Amino acid sequence: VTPEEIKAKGTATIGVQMDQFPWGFIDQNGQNDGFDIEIAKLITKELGVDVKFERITGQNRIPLLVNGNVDFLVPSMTITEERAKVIQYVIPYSSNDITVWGKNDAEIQGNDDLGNYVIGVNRGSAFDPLLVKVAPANTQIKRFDDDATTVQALLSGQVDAILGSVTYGLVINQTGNGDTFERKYKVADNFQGMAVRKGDQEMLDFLNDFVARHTEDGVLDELYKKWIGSDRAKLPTTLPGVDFTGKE
Amino acid sequence: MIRQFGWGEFLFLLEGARWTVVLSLLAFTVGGALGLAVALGRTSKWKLLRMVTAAYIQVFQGTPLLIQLFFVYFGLPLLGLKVDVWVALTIGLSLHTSAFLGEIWRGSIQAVPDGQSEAARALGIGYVHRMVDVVLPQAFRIGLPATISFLVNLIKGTALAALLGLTELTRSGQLMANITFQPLQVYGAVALIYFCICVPLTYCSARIERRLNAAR
Amino acid sequence: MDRSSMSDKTIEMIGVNKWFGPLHVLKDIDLTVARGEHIVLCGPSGSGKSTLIRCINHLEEIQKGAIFVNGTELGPQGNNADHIRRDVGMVFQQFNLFPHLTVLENCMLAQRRVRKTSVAEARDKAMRHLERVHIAEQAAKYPAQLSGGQQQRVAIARALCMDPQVMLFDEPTSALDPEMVKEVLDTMISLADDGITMICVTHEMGFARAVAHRVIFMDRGEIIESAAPEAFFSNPGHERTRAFLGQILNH
Amino acid sequence: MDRSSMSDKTIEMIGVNKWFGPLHVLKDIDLTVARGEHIVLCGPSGSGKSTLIRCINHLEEIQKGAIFVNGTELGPQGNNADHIRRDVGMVFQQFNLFPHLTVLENCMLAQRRVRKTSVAEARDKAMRHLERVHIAEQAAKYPAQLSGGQQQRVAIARALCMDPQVMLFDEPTSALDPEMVKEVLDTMISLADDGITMICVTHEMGFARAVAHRVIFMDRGEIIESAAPEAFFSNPGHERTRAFLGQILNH
Amino acid sequence: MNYTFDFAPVFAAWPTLLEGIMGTLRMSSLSMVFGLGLGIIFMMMRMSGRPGLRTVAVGYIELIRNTPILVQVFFVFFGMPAIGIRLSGEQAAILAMTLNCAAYAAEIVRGGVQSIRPGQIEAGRALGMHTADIYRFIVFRPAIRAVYPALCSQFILLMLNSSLVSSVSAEELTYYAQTLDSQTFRSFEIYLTLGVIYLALSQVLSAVLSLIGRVYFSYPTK
Ligand SMILES: Nc1ncnc2c1ncn2[C@@H]1O[C@H](COP(=O)(O)OP(=O)(O)OP(=O)(O)O)[C@@H](O)[C@H]1O
Ligand SMILES: Nc1ncnc2c1ncn2[C@@H]1O[C@H](COP(=O)(O)OP(=O)(O)OP(=O)(O)O)[C@@H](O)[C@H]1O
Ligand SMILES: [Mg+2]
Ligand SMILES: [Mg+2]
Repeated sequence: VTPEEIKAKGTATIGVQMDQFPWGFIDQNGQNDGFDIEIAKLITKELGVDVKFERITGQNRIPLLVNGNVDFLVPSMTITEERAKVIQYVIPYSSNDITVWGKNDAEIQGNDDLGNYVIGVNRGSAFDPLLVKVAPANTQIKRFDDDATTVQALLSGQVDAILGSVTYGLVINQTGNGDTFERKYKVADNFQGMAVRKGDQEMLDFLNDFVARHTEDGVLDELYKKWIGSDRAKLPTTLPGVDFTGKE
Repeated sequence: MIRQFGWGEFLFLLEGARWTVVLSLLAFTVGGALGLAVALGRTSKWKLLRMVTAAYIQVFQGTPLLIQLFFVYFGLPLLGLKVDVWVALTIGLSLHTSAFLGEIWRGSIQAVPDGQSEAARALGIGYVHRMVDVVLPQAFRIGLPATISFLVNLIKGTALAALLGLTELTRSGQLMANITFQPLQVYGAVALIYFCICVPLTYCSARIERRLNAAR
Repeated sequence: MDRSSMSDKTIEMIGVNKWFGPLHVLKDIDLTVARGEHIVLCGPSGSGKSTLIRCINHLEEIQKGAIFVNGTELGPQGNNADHIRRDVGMVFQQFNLFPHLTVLENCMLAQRRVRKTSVAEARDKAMRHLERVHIAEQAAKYPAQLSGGQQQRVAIARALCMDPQVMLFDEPTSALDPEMVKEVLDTMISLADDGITMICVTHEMGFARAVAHRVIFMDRGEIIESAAPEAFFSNPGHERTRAFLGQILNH
Repeated sequence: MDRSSMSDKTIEMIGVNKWFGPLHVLKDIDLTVARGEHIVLCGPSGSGKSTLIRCINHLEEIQKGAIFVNGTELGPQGNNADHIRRDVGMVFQQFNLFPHLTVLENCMLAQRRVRKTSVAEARDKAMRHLERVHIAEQAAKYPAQLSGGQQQRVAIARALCMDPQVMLFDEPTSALDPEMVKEVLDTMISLADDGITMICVTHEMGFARAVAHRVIFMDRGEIIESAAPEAFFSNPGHERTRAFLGQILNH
Repeated sequence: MNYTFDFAPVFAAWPTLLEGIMGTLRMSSLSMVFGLGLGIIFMMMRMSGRPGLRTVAVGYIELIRNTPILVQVFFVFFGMPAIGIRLSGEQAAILAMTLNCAAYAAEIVRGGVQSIRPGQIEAGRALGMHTADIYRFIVFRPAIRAVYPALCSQFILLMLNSSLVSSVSAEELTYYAQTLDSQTFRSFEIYLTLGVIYLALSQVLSAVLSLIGRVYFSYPTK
């Protein structure tokens, strides 16, 4: 689709992930809320159309986009080279440091220590392939369906440590487990991007412009501070192996 | 900032349960009609029809519903057929349901003693009335317990609709678990709701079974 | 009935052969039944008696030969089967009443669905025939609530409701307790008095003596002997018939 | 056997009463059976014949009265039931062979599990009794592969393998085709010649005449008449007996 | 849609998929065996004369049959550590599937036992056999035979449902397939292959079960 087509329709169908607290979740009133949601609303406001949210999951978001069930994605989805072969990324709009969390007594200082422990990760997220890449080959990896079960696996002692979003810390603290578990180290930057179908050049240009403008005017920084509670890092506009221009 | 699992969260689950019920009814009505056709095909006197329906049952009973749904929703568009979520769910669940019900009902039709349909034939009653007035009413009673226990499984099976983005009961549970990070409480509540939806059915089935046994 | 008056053929079987897979169960059966004639068919288990009468209303297909009922030919693929079944009533060993319908509904179903009779008319006729078999007061009950003998009488009434010209009976009393046999036999005897054409598979030799015009003995798919009852019992023409009679009469 | 020699009591029923819920099916039954005596029990359907013999080996509980078998009392809660069942063999109308076991295994099972006999011994005895009922050549077959008459003979052999002193028969021939009745009756007659104690529910009056020392007629839970066969058939003492005999002998 | 199919990454991963197949077979066959055994125990409790036992059995059976297996797996995996029992994903999956299978098997087998004519039990009693022996030697084989088709389809359903235990990182077929999916994004190819494998597995399983049935439960009947 193009922005013009969306304007003609009067509604934009946007894929958002609702099981990613605090990026996207359902609030007390049953409404969609979170960082991604506000951004999606901002986009439709600029387009002058209504918004229709399609709740996506880690497993179906790419097929849903490729098949045209949604117009574009505003997911908390990590930009990876593999995914970039299938879908078209917009330049990064947020970041989420990939962090290892573990039991206090687990001696994990860096990637090489992972091999001595059982590590949990959210399957279908970008954390999974990253973990496979950085951890020693003999690492025992346990994969779970979503963030909640991954964190739960750590809390219930089924795994020694988990690799994932920096926001897991919010959860660990707020469930009263801050004393038993701790942040170990940062594994990597994690740049997140919206995505459109390959070939939707006008849509891509529009969104690239959107991200650039609101990085400029500080709107994105403000939202990030509001939801994630820390400052938004300075984000790159190019990444090796990923094309943001739609021209290649 | 993290929510606790409380009353509002429970209501959210109930909202998801609404879809579970709608989906089950949909699958059961459409799939049931199709299943009857499959059962009649399986018991027909034409060999070709029997073979086709047997193959149909094999395929749709032999693959997980998850994969069937995936194909209808994500696969058909590859053939240039874009399907709406509800159309896809109706097709996917109905194929699945009709294969299972077809097989259950085939068994019940065959469990009606041959003498019954012979007596009807000897009276000159044609196929349609023989089925409608003589065989099916009896087969229905025989197949009811199995049908209901399948229905219970179907209700639980509709959880897979989450794959197509529908927030039904199980998916609501996952969402809530990811907001409250209290999976055990959330899934306990989910189980409770399923239990409340399903238990009247199993209760009916037990009663019917008892009545049928007593009638013998 | 005077035998000379039975010139008119109701059933004619010519060179009928039937196989179940490799099993040859009817071998060149030739049989003519006159209007109003009563035939008793007997023979050892597995000799093909049931199969023979089931062929007459096409509950079984035949592979060779021809069957005519009232002058209409029954084709091998069952052409005319529906037509013929209207003229031929059948009563089974296991009664085969429809368990989910009341006695009255059992008797009305075929009238309504096949003859398209009105409800009132169908009910009238059903009640008439139920009275005839002395069971009208049970009309509202379900088959499972009746004794075997009563069920069999309902089965007879059900067949009669279609005004058949021929009645086929396949061991109608052999599933019954000894005491109930009599009430069913009495009903059948009263039918015989009406002059309806009957073919009855049975080992009730008293019944054969009382109503049969002819007794036919079958063995291994063949008709071995066919004679009037007096001759049949007193002086069977074949060794096998004699052996069989010895078995069933002597204990 | 000379009647005066049967002084020894094998079975004694004293004032036996039995109810099924509100239904009073056995009313003050007094019955003594001497060692070696053969009794035929008859009566209309539902009169309590089966129930009576089933009480003897405690397949049914009694609510009042006492039953002694070989001098051992069968308590109302089934005390001594296991002990008594070893002395009492039973043959059912529906044969009740175990369909998943061969004929030989059917005959060996109880020997192995109850008497803990060795395999070889159990097989020997089973084969002996199968020969006795003329069916040893079918030992490796399954029940479903046998005719009804053969199945019933196996059932008899199975019971005999436990060396019972008493045999109970509950309408052993009434589920059989007419032709097979004779082979089973012959087997039973040969048992009678052995001097085993027998109680047999049957309507085969020829059998009663041939082997019974006493024929007992029951109606509505009571013993109405008990007499030697000659007297029983030629000159029944009660109206009900006469009516019943008229029913079962006259068709 | 111009989607070009590319099965190369799927086929390249065949050792992983094979491992998944083995996992699926291992977990589901163990659960079938244990589930049937446990199911028979629950069935006997349910049919016993003691109201206490009956209530426990009915409660168990209804609880399991009316809640999703996914939730059951969750409780075993995440809930049991709270009482000090920590099972691996695979152990938890086997335990949950066994508990699940037992509830269904109990009901199915009960139908079989009830289909046995009382005359069979009476014949055993008349021969002086004890109740336990009567069940063991007379009732069970014909009872299971009577419901064997239903039991087999329950087993096949169990095998297909084992795809759900991937959510506690039990390493079966769907687990590996989804992992593969998140690495290659060849969803269609992966799901197509997965469908074919499950179809083949269910065919093989039903062939094996019917072979077992032919050996253990076949004797001529009329
Ligand atoms: N549907 C069938 N398929 C195969 N064989 C059959 C079928 N029906 C009957 N037969 C066989 O055909 C032969 C004749 O059977 P039929 O029932 O006509 O005998 P019958 O004389 O009526 O015996 P009975 O007195 O036992 O009823 C038997 O050997 C029987 O086993
Ligand atoms: N298990 C039972 N529960 C309730 N009533 C029963 C039961 N068994 C038998 N009866 C009733 O007890 C009465 C006597 O039955 P029984 O079987 O002893 O009669 P019978 O003389 O053997 O008859 P038949 O000749 O039909 O076998 C009948 O009225 C019967 O309906
Ligand atoms: Mg026959
Ligand atoms: Mg009886």
